[in-house]
Parts: sequence; structure tokens; C-alpha cells
Amino acid sequence: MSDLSVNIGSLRLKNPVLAASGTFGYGMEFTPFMDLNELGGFVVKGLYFSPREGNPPPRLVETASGLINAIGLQGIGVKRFCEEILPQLRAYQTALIVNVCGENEEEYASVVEYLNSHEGIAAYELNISCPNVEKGGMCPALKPDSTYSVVKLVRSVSSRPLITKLSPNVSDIVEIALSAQEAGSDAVSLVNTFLAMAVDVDTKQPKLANVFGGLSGPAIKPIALRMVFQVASQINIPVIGIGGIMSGEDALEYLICGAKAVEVGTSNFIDPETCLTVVQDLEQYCQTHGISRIEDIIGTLDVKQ
Amino acid sequence: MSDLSVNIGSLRLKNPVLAASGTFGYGMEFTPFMDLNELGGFVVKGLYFSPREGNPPPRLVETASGLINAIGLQGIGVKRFCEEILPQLRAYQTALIVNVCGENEEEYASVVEYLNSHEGIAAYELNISCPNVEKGGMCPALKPDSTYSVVKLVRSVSSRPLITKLSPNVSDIVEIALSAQEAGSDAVSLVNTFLAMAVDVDTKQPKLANVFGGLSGPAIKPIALRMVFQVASQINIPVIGIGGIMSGEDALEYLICGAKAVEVGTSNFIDPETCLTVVQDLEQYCQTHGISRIEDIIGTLDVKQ
Amino acid sequence: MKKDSRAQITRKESWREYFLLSLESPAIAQDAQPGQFLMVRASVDTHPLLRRPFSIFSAEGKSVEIFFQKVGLGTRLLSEKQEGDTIDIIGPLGTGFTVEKEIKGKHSALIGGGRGIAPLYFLSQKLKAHGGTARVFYGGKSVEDLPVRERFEKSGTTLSCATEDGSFGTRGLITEAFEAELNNGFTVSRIYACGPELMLKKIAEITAALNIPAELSLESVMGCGFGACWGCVKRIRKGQEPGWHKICEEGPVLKAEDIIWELGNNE
Amino acid sequence: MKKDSRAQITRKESWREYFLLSLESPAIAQDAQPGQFLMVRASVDTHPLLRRPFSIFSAEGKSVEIFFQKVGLGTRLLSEKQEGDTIDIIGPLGTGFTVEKEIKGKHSALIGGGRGIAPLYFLSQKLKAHGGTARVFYGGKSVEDLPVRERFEKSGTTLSCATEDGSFGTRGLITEAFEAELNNGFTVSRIYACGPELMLKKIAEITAALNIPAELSLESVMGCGFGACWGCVKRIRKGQEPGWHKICEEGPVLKAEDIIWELGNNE
Ligand SMILES: Cc1cc2nc3c(=O)[nH]c(=O)nc-3n(C[C@H](O)[C@H](O)[C@H](O)COP(=O)(O)OP(=O)(O)OC[C@H]3O[C@@H](n4cnc5c(N)ncnc54)[C@H](O)[C@@H]3O)c2cc1C
Ligand SMILES: Cc1cc2nc3c(=O)[nH]c(=O)nc-3n(C[C@H](O)[C@H](O)[C@H](O)COP(=O)(O)OP(=O)(O)OC[C@H]3O[C@@H](n4cnc5c(N)ncnc54)[C@H](O)[C@@H]3O)c2cc1C
Ligand SMILES: Cc1cc2nc3c(=O)[nH]c(=O)nc-3n(C[C@H](O)[C@H](O)[C@H](O)COP(=O)(O)O)c2cc1C
Ligand SMILES: Cc1cc2nc3c(=O)[nH]c(=O)nc-3n(C[C@H](O)[C@H](O)[C@H](O)COP(=O)(O)O)c2cc1C
Ligand code: FES
Ligand code: FES
Repeated sequence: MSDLSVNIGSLRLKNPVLAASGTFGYGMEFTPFMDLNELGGFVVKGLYFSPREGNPPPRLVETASGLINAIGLQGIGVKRFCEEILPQLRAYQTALIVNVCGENEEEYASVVEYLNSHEGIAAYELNISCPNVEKGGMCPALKPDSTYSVVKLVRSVSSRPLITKLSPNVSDIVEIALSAQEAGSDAVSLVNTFLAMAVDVDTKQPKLANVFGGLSGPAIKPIALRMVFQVASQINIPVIGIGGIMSGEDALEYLICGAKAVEVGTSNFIDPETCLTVVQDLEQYCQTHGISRIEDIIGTLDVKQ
Repeated sequence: MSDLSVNIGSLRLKNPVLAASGTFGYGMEFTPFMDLNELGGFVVKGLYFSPREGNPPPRLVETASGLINAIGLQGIGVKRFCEEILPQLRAYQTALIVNVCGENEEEYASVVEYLNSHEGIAAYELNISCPNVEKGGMCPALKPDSTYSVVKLVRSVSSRPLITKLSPNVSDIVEIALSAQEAGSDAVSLVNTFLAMAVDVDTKQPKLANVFGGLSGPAIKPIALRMVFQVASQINIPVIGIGGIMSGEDALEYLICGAKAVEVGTSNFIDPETCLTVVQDLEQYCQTHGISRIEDIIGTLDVKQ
Repeated sequence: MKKDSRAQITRKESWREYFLLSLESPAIAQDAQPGQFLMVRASVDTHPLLRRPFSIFSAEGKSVEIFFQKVGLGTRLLSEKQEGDTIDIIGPLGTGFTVEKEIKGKHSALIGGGRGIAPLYFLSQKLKAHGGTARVFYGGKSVEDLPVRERFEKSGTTLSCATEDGSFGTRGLITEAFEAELNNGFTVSRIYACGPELMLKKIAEITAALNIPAELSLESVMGCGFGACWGCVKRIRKGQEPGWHKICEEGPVLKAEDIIWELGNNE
Repeated sequence: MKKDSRAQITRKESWREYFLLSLESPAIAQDAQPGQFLMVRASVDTHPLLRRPFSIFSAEGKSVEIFFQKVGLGTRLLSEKQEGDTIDIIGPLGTGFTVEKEIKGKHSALIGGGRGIAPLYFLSQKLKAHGGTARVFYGGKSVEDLPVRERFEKSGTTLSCATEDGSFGTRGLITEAFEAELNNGFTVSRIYACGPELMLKKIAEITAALNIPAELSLESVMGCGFGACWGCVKRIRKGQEPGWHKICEEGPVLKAEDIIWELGNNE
């Protein structure tokens, strides 16, 4: 048995595999398929302070090896989450991370303040990068200053480790990651989805009611991996890699590029057991390659000069 | 027979289908598969002033529904092009567009000045967006000011229509397109490839000798289409849509989103007849939908309010 | 709800673009209820990415059947599978048709349009098992779109067919055939239907006017099928609240009166 | 060079992970030369994206054959094709082996490692047709890696086999078996080889030392196969100039002395 545990700042994970926000429901949806205790952790669906309606359907469209979604963060709001869901989740011995949303900086802060007083949450993931809420995909993670400002505020009210989730829809993701680091974020996770669209040529209408949505899945992996490598080479806080992971091999690419952990997203829909398969694949890889601690392979990309 | 012709500024194309630079060689490679005269036009492989070695192999890696390349613009340089290739291409009645490269602004200008005096070229496509040349993917198209500056200079020396080719690796592609327009570009084409990478987990080495490469193919279509729609809605000069086109349906998505023409890239490798199939598909679509001029469907996306 | 990544195809029948596959999957077969569905993986590696939803055509012993029409890449790949191949399925999923105890001795109409016939065979069997009687209305463009009518006939179910081109049964839409029967004095205590949205909307109107309880099986683009993606929502009433609710959980079968027929939702 | 999008599989043979397909494609068969290759489309829609290169195993009358090993997704999809199915191929491509007039009465050695045997059957037939004699050295890990040895035997070609585990022929690498023969006084005027790079490099060393002309068939990742992508380059000499040259045009068969064996290139 190899040691698969990793540390994301003060947060210790039993293995580096997390389920990504918005693709794992509130966790309980996956209990028919797995023992949640075997996960490194999971990030619940993005929560605003109040419940949200989300976007009208169609909300999903498939593309080549990819999926565009425009759910629009439909959700039950932070209060119902704490009343109805959190008590069930406390039964599990795995890192529960809450994905925190806000229409403005104050809302992010009030979600975190509300959650602070509830037990059983391991960390917050600050979702400043959802492209589906505002038309045109605007969000704080597109600019260093808006990133800095919201992270700084939330960091000041948060009693728990803070992971800032970055957007890939930028020229220079390293610059944004540095802003998050400077503002006190304990880690960054990347990437959220790529702003995208698709058209029905017979009706001449967008295939999504919201026109734009976020592209995820294997199609985006090569771009997301590049971003993770760039960010991990330039910042000091831990990086969590996200984008198109369906197998242990995919996860290993991210770890080798410098990610301390990964999140599995879209693949949870296709094979709800993906997260566990990835954990098993990592274990297997360590055995085969004689690696006693998974941490030893993080950031070991062998770049010739 | 519907009228498939379109105008890109003063450049008249017999149909809106061009072959994209770097995926169609110098044109002659495709004569076994088609009559080049049936194309709207084609863009030859990027040319620097001098011949270039390109990057060491491996230069290609396949990903989910995509291809990463790091050719590094290997090429024969502008002089040999004019001596050896151009005379053969003059035999064809189709728009020949030269993709112009440069290590600095002066080189772009000297390539264009050299070509100005040679007959048989319909337009220049300014490649300020190749991610494979500098490590880390730097290029003028990442910033509005560097875009403005090189376009302005080249526009001042060019005797032919100028199409500026944009990079998708930016936060705000509309801003870059506006800079190109302001600097006098006659049209913009988008997108070039997405900066990407892949890792061999057994050797822990990057799968490309150059580490980074550019992602193309169907995987990127949803993002590229979104960018074309955004740019076409905001600028006045014509837009040429590029990214993942393999069929007439793909091309139609771009036209409906506002592209006046499209370029077919990676698909030329897979089915060297793609460009012609797309032309036939467009003709068929026009017949079925009773459209007499293809220009009538450009920018007709039906977005509900 | 179980995942069975190696359900074996034990029998395959095909008619032009329609296919019926028998899958050996004991745990799923045992739990299945009429109106529930499976999520089937049809992809080669990463493309097409998502599973595809199919109603359960029948469940008996160790086997479940699915009946589908080839309409795109996923169904094409599935149609190329052979007997002996295995496929990866998740199920049974969703909320199916309700068959209450009071159905005993009562008469139901089951209306299926095209591939929408898929969940109605299983339902007809269950209704009979509970002592009810069922009459099935089965419509399509042409006789070729009614491939499974013999399954109903063999099981002794009364079947009325309609085709748009008149090549089999009455000419016209199946809803017209159904309305004509109602006008002829045909009475039912319950209606179940599955098919194109326009057909379902029409049935909702008819049954609302006559005050007959109706259950309709809806389609929706499904990302996961088990409540995790929030992709499959439609505007429906759940208790008092109209809102975007998940069709893979609250449905695919819904009470007609709970469906809100509005633009961009169910049309 | 032609594209044939409907080449029919008229015969399929298979051994564990090896497959031999006979494809009816008259125009391509007619032009094919030993050492040339086909680009074969194995994708479902957009994935895996690129065509796959395969040497021409034989060309006779209206048919070409390919022989391949299942190593990944593309070859797996291809291995699942059945007799009667059609596939989309482009060919013949590249520069094959040179068989000069002077070959008449001369003796050649053909060395193939694993799936590298693919182009050598066609070559052995051509050599014979030109009045030369050919001895084939065929190596693999185990006897199961030598599935097409009977094709050579049937055609009356002298065959020497080697397996790493000693399960057939001499034990060891095929290059060792070949060297042993040379040491035993075996003389050849020309050597042709195809197989893993390490094997080819070894052969280049042996033949350089003995001053025997050798032609080697290289592999490379190919984006197009017909000179359009510049993806397949290796460092080779072309005339005086060493540079990155396209293997799909200058090769896949190259004179041993034109190949520059350097790190990141051919190893
Ligand atoms: C709960 C449920 C049960 C179903 N039961 C059956 C069944 O028993 N038999 C059967 O033949 N079909 C059934 N369907 C429809 C079936 O899932 C789709 O036909 C199938 O997913 C199409 O996949 P494809 O890859 O072949 O087509 P695609 O290439 O994905 O699409 C082809 C066409 O079908 C449409 N389409 C794709 N997915 C869906 C969807 N989920 N709902 C509606 N339209 C869609 C597309 O918009 C497109 O026009 C059911 C759908 C749902 C939601
Ligand atoms: C000119 C030429 C002729 C060839 N002739 C034959 C032949 O006659 N029979 C035969 O079995 N194979 C032949 N090959 C190799 C064959 O093309 C590859 O095995 C095939 O493309 C793998 O496809 P895949 O999708 O199954 O594997 P992938 O999933 O793409 O890859 C599986 C493994 O094979 C390696 N690989 C992939 N493509 C290539 C490639 N082009 N060259 C070398 N390694 C590769 C990958 O790095 C990976 O390790 C030839 C290659 C070339 C360039
Ligand atoms: C349907 C769907 C819903 C999502 N919802 C959220 C969300 O609520 N919060 C968030 O930060 N990311 C959300 N994401 C983004 C994912 O967490 C992840 O960053 C992205 O999908 C890329 O990973 P993948 O390619 O593995 O899916 C969502 C993604 C999908 C597909
Ligand atoms: C192998 C390869 C070489 C390319 N070379 C060039 C080039 O020389 N100049 C250029 O502007 N774009 C180049 N491109 C980018 C394409 O022209 C096109 O913008 C991109 O591939 C996206 O289109 P696609 O998805 O249809 O391939 C190249 C792309 C590929 C795949
Ligand atoms: S299909 Fe995913 S929630 Fe319904
Ligand atoms: S494979 Fe494309 S140039 Fe050789």
C-alpha cells in the first residue's frame, strides 16, 4: 500500500481525488455507487446565500468529446443546505468542501460567514469563475484586481482553508493565480469551464436557452493541463487540477505537472464510479513504479533543456 | 444553384470556404484530391522571411477529438516560396492567401513588402497568433497594443487586403479584434490554436518535444464559435471563422453566428476533400432551405430576448 | 439504482431504424418498474460523451429489454452491437407510472407515438397483473414505425393503430384515433402516454377537458439520469411550487396537470 | 495517391492481437509499391481524430492487404471491423524500398521485427519477380508474435525466425540471429529492414561496418501521411543537408546512412 495522502495547506486529504463542484450534486446522489469515505473529498454544488432558479432549458449540449452546460447555479441556498443536507454529510469521514458563490463580494462573504458556524465543512472553494450566470460570462476571476478584492474579503471572514477556483477564459492565468495568492488564498483550483456555444443550423437558434455555456470534459484537458503546469510552476500555494479527468492516467498528468490534488467533473455523470477508479489507478501506478508516497511524483515533469 | 459568393472587404470569394494555414501545405499537396479551383480560396503555410527549421519531433499528439501541434512554422521562407511555389499556384483561379509571420514587426513588414511585388496573391493573413514559436506561447495577438502596432505597420506597407488572425488565448478577444480594426485591418480571422500540452505518465516527459503546442480540431469548436459570435457582433469588418470545422453543418454554425467565411484546418489531414464537401453541403443547405444567396444567412442567429 | 458495466446482449431484433435489445442484468431487472429508464453508455472512449436514456421496454426474470430508434451517433453505435456483446448500463432510474390498487377492474388507455411506445408494453403487463384492462393506441408516420405491435398482439392486448400515411390502421394522428374512440363512447378511468411533446400536450388538453387522470412520460436532455447534473429540468409543479424540476427524478412520468406547457420548456 | 472511402474488407484473418485485412481497392492496389503505406480512418465521428498509417502487406489484382497489431484505440476499432464492412483509406503513400535492375541474381536479407514484418512480404515477392533471391529474418518476443510466417513459407521464401523467449526459432533478438549468420559466412548484397527503432539502429551499425547497402523503414507520428502537416519529420540527410524532413514523403523507407540517430529524433 502506497501513501496516497496529500496536504492542501492545512487541509489533509486521504488521497488526491476530489469530486468537482456541480458534478457531484450534494454528495448523497452518489451513495448508490460508492462509499463516500473512500474519496479524498468532494465539493458540493455551488451555493449562493438564497435559493436560485437557474437557467431555462435546454441547459446541456454535447459537443465533440465535450459537454456545454448552462445550469446557472440552480440551488437550494446556504440555509436549506445547512438544515437538510449537511447533517447527512457529517456521517462521512471525508473532506467536505463547499463551493461558494455570490452575485457580489458581500454575498460571497455572507455565505462564508453563515457556513463558519456550522460543523463538518473542511474548506471553502470560492467560485469566482462560473461563466453561466452573467450573459457574456463575466466573473471576478477574469481580472487580477477583482480576484484580489473578493479573495481578500472572504479570507478575512473565513475560519476555514480557502481554495480559489480560477477561470480558463483569460490571457494570463498565472497573473490571476498570483493575485489570489497575494490576497491570502490557501490554494487555487483550476479550471472552471470554458465559455462556449453551439447552434442548431435548422432553427438558427442557439442550442442552449442561455446562448452561452461552459465547456467541460476530455475536450478541454490539454488546455487545462497547460494552465495547471504554468500556475504550479509560478506560485507557492498548492494547486488543484481540474479538466477532463476520466482515468488515473489523466489524473497523473496533472499531478506530474504540479497539481497536489485533482477534481473529477463531467466524468461523474458518465461513470459515477470514476473518482474511485481514479484512486485505484493511482494506487496501481504507485505499486508498478515503486512509489511509496504519491507526493513524490507531484511536479516531477521532466522537461529537457 | 444558389449564389455562394461572399465579399471579404474588397476580396471576392466564389464561396465562403477557405483552407486554413498550416493544414493545406502550399496547396499543391491537395491536387491529387481535388480541383483547387473549386475552393473559395486557400491560405498557405505560414512564411517568415527566411527559411525556418521548426521544432524537433515529436511535433504532434492526439487528444480527445483534438490534435496538439508544435510544428514551429518550419518553412521555406518567402523567397523560395515566390520562386518555386507561386508560379505553380498562379495556374489556379482561386483566392491564394499568404499567411505572414515574423519574429518582430519589421519581419512581418518585410515579408509583405517582398510579396507585394509578386503577382497572384489575393490577400495576406497576418499570423500574430501562433503559440508554438516562443516558449510559453507569447505572440502579438495577446495584447491590444501589440496587435494595433503590428497591424498598423503592415497595413501601411501592404498593397493587398489584410486579414489579421487572432489568438483564442485571451480574456477578451473582442478588444483585440477592435484593435486590429482600428489599425486598419480589412478583416479578422479567428481562431488560431489554443496553447495546450500533454504528458506521458510513464516517462514523465511532455509528449511534445516543445512542451507546449496548439490545440485544434473538433474539441475546440464550441469555444471558437463563441468567440466568432462575440467578435462578429461587435466589429464592422468581416470575420472569418476557424476551429474544428469538419462538415457543412459546422461551417453553417459559424456563418449563422456572423462569420462571412470559414477556414477548414485539421480536417484537411483527416479527409483531404473536406473543403469541397463543405462547399457541397452549403449548396445543399441553401437548396433545402430556399436560400438564394449564402450571404443571407450570415449573422442570422435567432437569439430570444 | 445500480451500475452494471457488463450487461450482456442476449437477444437483438431489428426493423429498419428500430431495435430491441434484451440485456441480462438480474439486479436491475428485479427492481424495474414501468416508466422507469436506463442510462446506457454507447460511446467509444470519449465520444459521444454522455450516456443515453432509454425506457425499460420490459423486465422479466434476469432480463430487461430496451427498444430504440436510430436517430444519431449514440443510437447508431448501440445498433451496431451484437448478441453476446456487453454494454454498460445504470438503472432503474426515475419515477415511473403509478398503478394503484383501485386499478382492478378498471379500464386504461395507453397511448404511444413512435418510439414512445417503449415504456407501454411493460406497463400493459403490470396493469393486467393488477387486474386492470388496457387498450393500447399505437401511432406512427407509417406501418414501418409500428414494429413492436406484434408483441402487444401476442400478449393479448387490445391494440388500435394509426399511421399518418394510412399504411396501417386508421389514417391520421394517434390522438385523432383516440379522440374518435372517446366520441364513440369509449370510456377510460386512466390514461398513460409517451411520445412527441405535441402529442402529449394534445392528450393533456383532452384529458383535462374530460377530467380523466393522465400520466405522461416526458423526454429531456439528460446529463446523468440520477439527479446530479440539474441538466434535465422542465417547468413543472411539485406540490404548490412551479419551478425547474429534474425530470430524471420527478419524472420522466408526470401527472398531466403538473406539467407547465410553456415556450422553451416543453415545446 | 488516391482516396478510397469505401474499400471493402473481403477477408479478415486474426491471431490474438494481430490482424490481416484484405481490402478491395483496385486503383490503390495497382499503384502500390513495397514499402509504401496507407492512411486508414479508424475513427467514430471525431475520435480518435487522425488516420492511422499501415504498410502495404501485399498488393495483387484489385486488392491490398494490411497487417497490424492492436496497440491502442485506433487499431482496436479497426480490429472490430468485419468482412463486408468498408473502410476509408488513402494510398499508396510515401517512398518505398528500391529494387534496382541489378538485383537480378543477387541475394538480399529482409529483417522484420514484430509488426515490422508488414512491408517485407510484398518486397520479397517483388525481389523474386526481378530475379533476386530473398532470405527473411523474422523476430518477435514469442512464437505468437510471428503469425504471418506461414505466408512466407507458402510462397517458398527462406525464413529464419528468432524469439526472445526461445519459443520458436533461435532464442534471442533477430539482429543476433542475423549477425550469427553473417559470422557463419552468409553473404548478402542488400539489406532491407523494418521494426523497432533500436533494432533498426543496430542494423544500421552492422551494415555500416560491413559496407552493405541497407534500407530501413521508419515509423513516425503522422498527421496526414501526404506531406501537408509537417508533423512526421525526423532528422535525416537529404543530399548534403541534414534537417527535419518529412518521413511520409522522403520515407518511410530511407537509406541507412541518411538517418541521423540522435536523441529525441529516432530513439
Ligand atoms: C427518459 C427518456 C427515455 C427515453 N426512452 C427512449 C426509448 O425507449 N427509445 C428511444 O428510441 N428513445 C428514447 N429516448 C430518446 C433517446 O434517449 C434519444 O433518442 C437518444 O439519446 C439519442 O441519442 P443519439 O446519440 O442517437 O442522438 P444525438 O445525435 O444525440 O441526437 C439526435 C437527435 O435526437 C435529439 N435528442 C438527443 N438526445 C435526446 C434526448 N435525451 N431527448 C430527446 N431528444 C434527444 C437531438 O436533439 C437530435 O435532434 C428517451 C429519452 C428520455 C429522456
Ligand atoms: C509508415 C508507417 C507504417 C506503419 N505500418 C504498420 C503496420 O503495417 N502494422 C502495424 O501494426 N503498425 C504499423 N505502424 C504503426 C501504426 O501506425 C500504429 O501502431 C497505430 O497508428 C497505432 O494506433 P492506435 O490508435 O491503435 O494506438 P494509439 O492509441 O494511437 O497509440 C498506442 C501506442 O502506439 C504508439 N503510436 C501511435 N501512433 C504511432 C505511430 N504512428 N508510430 C509509432 N508509434 C505510434 C503510441 O505512442 C502509443 O504508445 C506504422 C506506422 C508508420 C508511421
Ligand atoms: C453541469 C456542471 C455544473 C457545474 N457547476 C459548477 C458549480 O456549481 N461550481 C463550480 O465551481 N464549478 C461548476 N462546474 C465546473 C466543474 O466543477 C469543473 O470545473 C469543470 O466541469 C471542468 O472539469 P471536468 O472537465 O472534469 O468536467 C460545473 C460543471 C458542470 C459540467
Ligand atoms: C499542423 C498545424 C499547423 C498550423 N500552422 C499554422 C500556420 O502556419 N499559420 C497559422 O496562422 N495557423 C496555423 N495553424 C492553425 C490553423 O490554421 C487553424 O487556425 C487551427 O488549426 C484551428 O482550426 P482547425 O480546428 O480547423 O484545425 C496550424 C494548425 C495545425 C493543426
Ligand atoms: S439528468 Fe442529471 S439531474 Fe437529471
Ligand atoms: S504526416 Fe503530414 S507531413 Fe508527413
